[in-house]
Amino acid sequence: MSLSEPRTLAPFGRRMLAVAERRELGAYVVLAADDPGGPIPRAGQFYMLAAEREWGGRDDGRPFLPRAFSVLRARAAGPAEGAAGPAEDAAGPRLEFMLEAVGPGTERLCELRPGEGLHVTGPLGIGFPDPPDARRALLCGGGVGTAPLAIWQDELLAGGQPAPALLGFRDAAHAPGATLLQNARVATDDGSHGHHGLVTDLLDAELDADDHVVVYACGPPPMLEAVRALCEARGVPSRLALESGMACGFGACFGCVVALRDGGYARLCVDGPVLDGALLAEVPAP
Amino acid sequence: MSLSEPRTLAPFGRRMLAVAERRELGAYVVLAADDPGGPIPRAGQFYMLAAEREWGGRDDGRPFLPRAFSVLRARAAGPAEGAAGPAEDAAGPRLEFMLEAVGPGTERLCELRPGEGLHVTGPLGIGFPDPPDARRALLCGGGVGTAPLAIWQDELLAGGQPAPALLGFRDAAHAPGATLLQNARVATDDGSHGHHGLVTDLLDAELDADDHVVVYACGPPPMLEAVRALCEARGVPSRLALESGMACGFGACFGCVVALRDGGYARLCVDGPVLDGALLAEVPAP
Amino acid sequence: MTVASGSVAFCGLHLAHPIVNGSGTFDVVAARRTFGDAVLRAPGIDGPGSGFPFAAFVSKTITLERRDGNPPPRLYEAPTGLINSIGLPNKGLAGYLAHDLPELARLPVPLITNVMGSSADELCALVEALDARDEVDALELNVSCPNVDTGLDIGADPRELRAVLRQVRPRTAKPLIVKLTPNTADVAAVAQAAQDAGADAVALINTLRAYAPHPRRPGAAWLGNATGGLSGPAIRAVALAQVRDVAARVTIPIVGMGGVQTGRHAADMLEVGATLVAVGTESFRDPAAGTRISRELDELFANSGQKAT
Amino acid sequence: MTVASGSVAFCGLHLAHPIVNGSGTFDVVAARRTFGDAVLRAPGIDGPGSGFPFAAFVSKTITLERRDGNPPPRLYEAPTGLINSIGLPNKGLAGYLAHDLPELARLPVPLITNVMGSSADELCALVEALDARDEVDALELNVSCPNVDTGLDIGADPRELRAVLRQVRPRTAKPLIVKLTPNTADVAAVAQAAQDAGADAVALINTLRAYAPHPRRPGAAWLGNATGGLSGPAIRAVALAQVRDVAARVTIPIVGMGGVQTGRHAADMLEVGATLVAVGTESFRDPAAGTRISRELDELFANSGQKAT
Ligand SMILES: Cc1cc2nc3c(=O)[nH]c(=O)nc-3n(C[C@H](O)[C@H](O)[C@H](O)COP(=O)(O)OP(=O)(O)OC[C@H]3O[C@@H](n4cnc5c(N)ncnc54)[C@H](O)[C@@H]3O)c2cc1C
Ligand SMILES: Cc1cc2nc3c(=O)[nH]c(=O)nc-3n(C[C@H](O)[C@H](O)[C@H](O)COP(=O)(O)OP(=O)(O)OC[C@H]3O[C@@H](n4cnc5c(N)ncnc54)[C@H](O)[C@@H]3O)c2cc1C
Ligand SMILES: Cc1cc2nc3c(=O)[nH]c(=O)nc-3n(C[C@H](O)[C@H](O)[C@H](O)COP(=O)(O)O)c2cc1C
Ligand SMILES: Cc1cc2nc3c(=O)[nH]c(=O)nc-3n(C[C@H](O)[C@H](O)[C@H](O)COP(=O)(O)O)c2cc1C
Ligand code: FES
Ligand code: FES
Repeated sequence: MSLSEPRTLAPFGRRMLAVAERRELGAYVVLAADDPGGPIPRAGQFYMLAAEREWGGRDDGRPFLPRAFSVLRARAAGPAEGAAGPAEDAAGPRLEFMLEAVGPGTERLCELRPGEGLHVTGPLGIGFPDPPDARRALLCGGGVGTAPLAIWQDELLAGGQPAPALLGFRDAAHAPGATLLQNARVATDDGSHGHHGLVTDLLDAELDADDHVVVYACGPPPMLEAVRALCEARGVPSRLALESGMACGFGACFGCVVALRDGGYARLCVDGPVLDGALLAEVPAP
Repeated sequence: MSLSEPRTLAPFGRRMLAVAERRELGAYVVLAADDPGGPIPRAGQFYMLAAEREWGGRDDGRPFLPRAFSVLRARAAGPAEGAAGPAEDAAGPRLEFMLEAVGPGTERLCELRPGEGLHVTGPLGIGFPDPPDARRALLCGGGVGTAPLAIWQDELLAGGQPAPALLGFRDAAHAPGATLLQNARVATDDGSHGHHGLVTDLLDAELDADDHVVVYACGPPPMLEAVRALCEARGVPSRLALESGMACGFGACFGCVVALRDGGYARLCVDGPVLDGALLAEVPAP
Repeated sequence: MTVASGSVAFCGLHLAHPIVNGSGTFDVVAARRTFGDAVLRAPGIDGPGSGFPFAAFVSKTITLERRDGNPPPRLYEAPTGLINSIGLPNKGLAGYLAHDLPELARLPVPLITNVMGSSADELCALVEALDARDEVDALELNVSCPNVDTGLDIGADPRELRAVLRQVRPRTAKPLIVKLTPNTADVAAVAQAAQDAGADAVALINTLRAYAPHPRRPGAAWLGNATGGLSGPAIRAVALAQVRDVAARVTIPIVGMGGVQTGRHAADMLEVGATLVAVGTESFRDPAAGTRISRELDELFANSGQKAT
Repeated sequence: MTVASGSVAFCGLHLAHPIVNGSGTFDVVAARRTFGDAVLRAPGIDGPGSGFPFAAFVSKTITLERRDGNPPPRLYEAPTGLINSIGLPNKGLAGYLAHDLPELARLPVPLITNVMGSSADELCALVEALDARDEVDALELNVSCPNVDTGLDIGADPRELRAVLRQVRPRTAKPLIVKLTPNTADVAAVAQAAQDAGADAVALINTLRAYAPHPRRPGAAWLGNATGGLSGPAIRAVALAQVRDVAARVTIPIVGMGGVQTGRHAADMLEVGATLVAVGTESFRDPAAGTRISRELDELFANSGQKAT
């Protein structure tokens, strides 16, 4: 266990939280839950979530396993708010997640209403490491990949580091996801909002202007692969928050692996989800 | 297929209805759904019901199979109400069911709200036959066994036959079930309502007064067995609406059998659920 | 692998679509009592979606002697599945010939009669008697049964099955389907033995051996017969693996089944190598499931056809 | 059958309760990276429900040589179950001894090391090396593997297993558990062979062979390795039947597993004849499931005890 890993340890076992808030953001749902006594996660870490009730019984009896979600934000909140001392730790954070309904698990979670029970395990995995070599952070994301970049931008800005963001979305219905970050430049596939085209077009231009950066990226695999390849071609370091199908989220099942450039596999849930792009020969297509 | 069987044929396949009404009756739930174009069931017939959504995903992933429910009432209703001619058939009946939540299937059905989808197959099985030998009908039921007796009393009364009813319930929370019938005499296990004791005490007294009757009974197995034995001892014919675990409700699975006095088994869903008590050596305990 | 929709040739029979029933999961006589004659009519004659739901009808298992079946309870609801211990109740060969066959002859689709015997002799007697009947279009041998002569499950061991089939096969010229048991180490080897011994097709999977604890009495069995067989969605992935293994080994057609609930599931079964797909437990949830599934399958092929062109 | 709660004697080991993990479903090193040292502490030391969730730890399967495992995707969600094709990734015997064993030695519970080999020689080498290590309290042989010498699955056939065990058994005085494969015709016969050849216990069931179709590409397999193994609630009834069959045949203790999610399920497993109950897939849904299940089991026994008096 490296001490310098951006990883907050999780309480052992899953715990039950109550949904505190649900709001829609274009096509996305933002779900918030207070985590009394829970630790403050690092940007890029994730939680395994499952609804307390009706987790199962949809198409093919699914969902059965919990689902992985990057933390979107974790703010001090709850009863102890405003109390003296280390209030955040005493009260625990209000956790926020950004969801897109793509299957039985996310559909069920997107239906949750305030007060309903949410099983939570986390924070899990390793988050975004600090920029190396005094490089400037450049955030690049797409779709629900926006979530980990939002909390990371908060942290960078709080640390006095600029953190411009480039975000890609499918269309105008999804573009409101960009409001989760400050000063994001947006690209949409259909041109309905911002640049008409891929977010990597924006990244390419940005790197032309200044390539003493480290790119923090999260998004759909084809986007991540484009970012990885672009960064590699330009000798720019990249830190990619990857996704894969997960059963456990804590290294137990060996299911969430991604192939490494030098052979073998890494478990994204314990060795990631954030990986140095240089470790990969490619970001695998889903 | 005997023409004299009290059986209405079912449309082939399951159909989707919408819940029209849900009301609570003490500890019971009465669910109503309009069945456009559906046939008028006979008293004692049943339907297989399943919720359109969230059928599954509770304890052990259940429910999976549909559940059997006696029809409580089937009244002409819906858009064509008041229209000339055979309005009932054209519009189809409003079906009512009386439910008690005892497990995952009934719990889910009891949660249904107006407008939600209900899968329905039926009417199924053979209902109550007319009284033999000019005998007087005497209805005897308990718990959700009240349901088929309610529609049967309607029919008997409409045919000018008296149909006194004796009903047993656990306690005062369940006793409101008695309001589904006219002039029912009630017994409760805890004495909170009506006679303190078993409904068969009432039946015994009733048979003392006049035993030129046929007893129509439906209720929990121990009650049905007591009724069967009492009637047998007194030489009174009984018609028992039995229950058993069912998978299909239309004779396909051979799962719902009850042992016959003369050997072999009868499938309750096609040869019952109403059986002549004389066919049984006993009503099996659940 | 490309699979085709529409009418299907199977062992010389011409079926309107690839969906049949699993043995023991649809009773034509009881369905007629419940739903009337509509259920016996040719598909589509009374309008779209009407009529008999399967392209062929597979009878429940018939034995030489009459059987009452197992004591109840016979059913247990498992996670996304059903455990049954029905115990093959049937009127026996004589009863079947006298009472069921005349009713079944009215079906608008071919009739496949499923039989089981506990020895080669018993099976020969059953097969010969049914071979003599024109109403029967094909025979299916349920070999999930111990051989009283050897003590081994006939369908669990390739040698055992080959030996039995060598005797039974010559007794009929009708298509002979062997319904395999999934409770075996190497189902493909058993299927290969069936093919070697002259089977025209294999059908799989039958139910997985399963136990249901009593929900209220700790330590007691729920089913009257203690153990039973698991069917339904819970076993679908196991069925797909076994059909796939068998398809890689034999050239005779396969009737694939186990947990099929939708056209997509049926397509999956065809794609791993089945020629026909049987629907069992899903018919309990929806009596006309066969009709729905064959329609969904058509729609899938229509859509993929459009995509391909 | 009456079953007792509280501490359990198993092959000479004294366990605090009957709940252990299924091999390959809990990684102590990764859990410590995720949850910190709390996970390694003795149960209850940091308060009720705290600490290591199992009464003994079963390692994932170790092979002689290092294995990377199968190409992804390795997971597929089935109806109330999970299909995995992990492919037994592990550092190999040398890596296990050098890197994992020191970490595992810190566990507050006995350590059972699970090994697999594709020949009797390989198994002998593994068993001898582990026999020499004090940190290892017992050995578990995963016999769901083809024998390269004979081509037969070691665990699928009683003769095959007996022959292999006769060679392996003498190499260690530590308790030897044989983890059986469920993909066989007569698991009780295989268990009997294990007992005859000197096994101290048997563990079952391993996953059921299963296939997962690709959700978007018709005809393609989803899993990188095409087929995998089904675990979770979907297989619980099959597991109960097999444990019950084995318990009727052997006298050595049984580690029962397959779809256990609650104390009630664990009690069912004990009631059909298991001495220990292993939890696998449920730990993925709740990392501390073992703790919860053993607590629920305690409560069940407490309640039934009260009822009985
Ligand atoms: C570290 C991490 C962080 C993530 N963060 C976010 C986030 O912040 N917001 C967000 O919305 N999502 C996030 N995701 C993705 C999210 O976990 C998935 O969208 C979710 O698991 C999908 O579940 P589902 O049941 O809705 O869809 P599924 O039906 O599970 O479909 C999702 C994908 O899984 C595959 N699939 C389909 N059927 C099966 C099956 N039966 N078994 C296995 N795979 C199947 C297909 O590729 C499909 O496209 C994250 C994932 C990871 C690993
Ligand atoms: C012809 C007929 C008419 C009926 N009419 C009515 C009616 O009008 N109103 C009404 O409320 N009910 C009626 N019932 C009963 C109703 O069908 C059952 O209460 C319902 O099926 C229970 O389902 P559940 O999921 O709620 O409970 P379950 O959990 O299925 O429990 C019901 C009973 O089934 C058994 N059981 C428990 N677990 C299992 C399992 N895994 N598999 C199989 N069996 C199990 C137990 O004996 C338990 O007590 C009728 C039944 C029949 C056959
Ligand atoms: C209630 C029931 C009865 C069955 N009876 C028979 C039978 O008599 N003969 C037979 O070969 N298979 C029988 N089967 C097995 C089915 O034909 C089929 O192989 C199995 O159920 C798997 O398909 P499914 O998951 O679609 O149900 C029966 C299955 C069930 C559920
Ligand atoms: C992801 C995964 C990995 C597994 N790895 C192993 C293994 O390495 N060795 C082994 O003997 N069993 C392995 N198993 C089987 C389990 O130990 C257990 O026998 C099986 O999963 C049934 O239990 P369950 O339903 O509680 O998961 C694995 C199971 C899963 C789900
Ligand atoms: S999700 Fe199980 S090891 Fe990563
Ligand atoms: S419920 Fe299936 S035969 Fe009666």
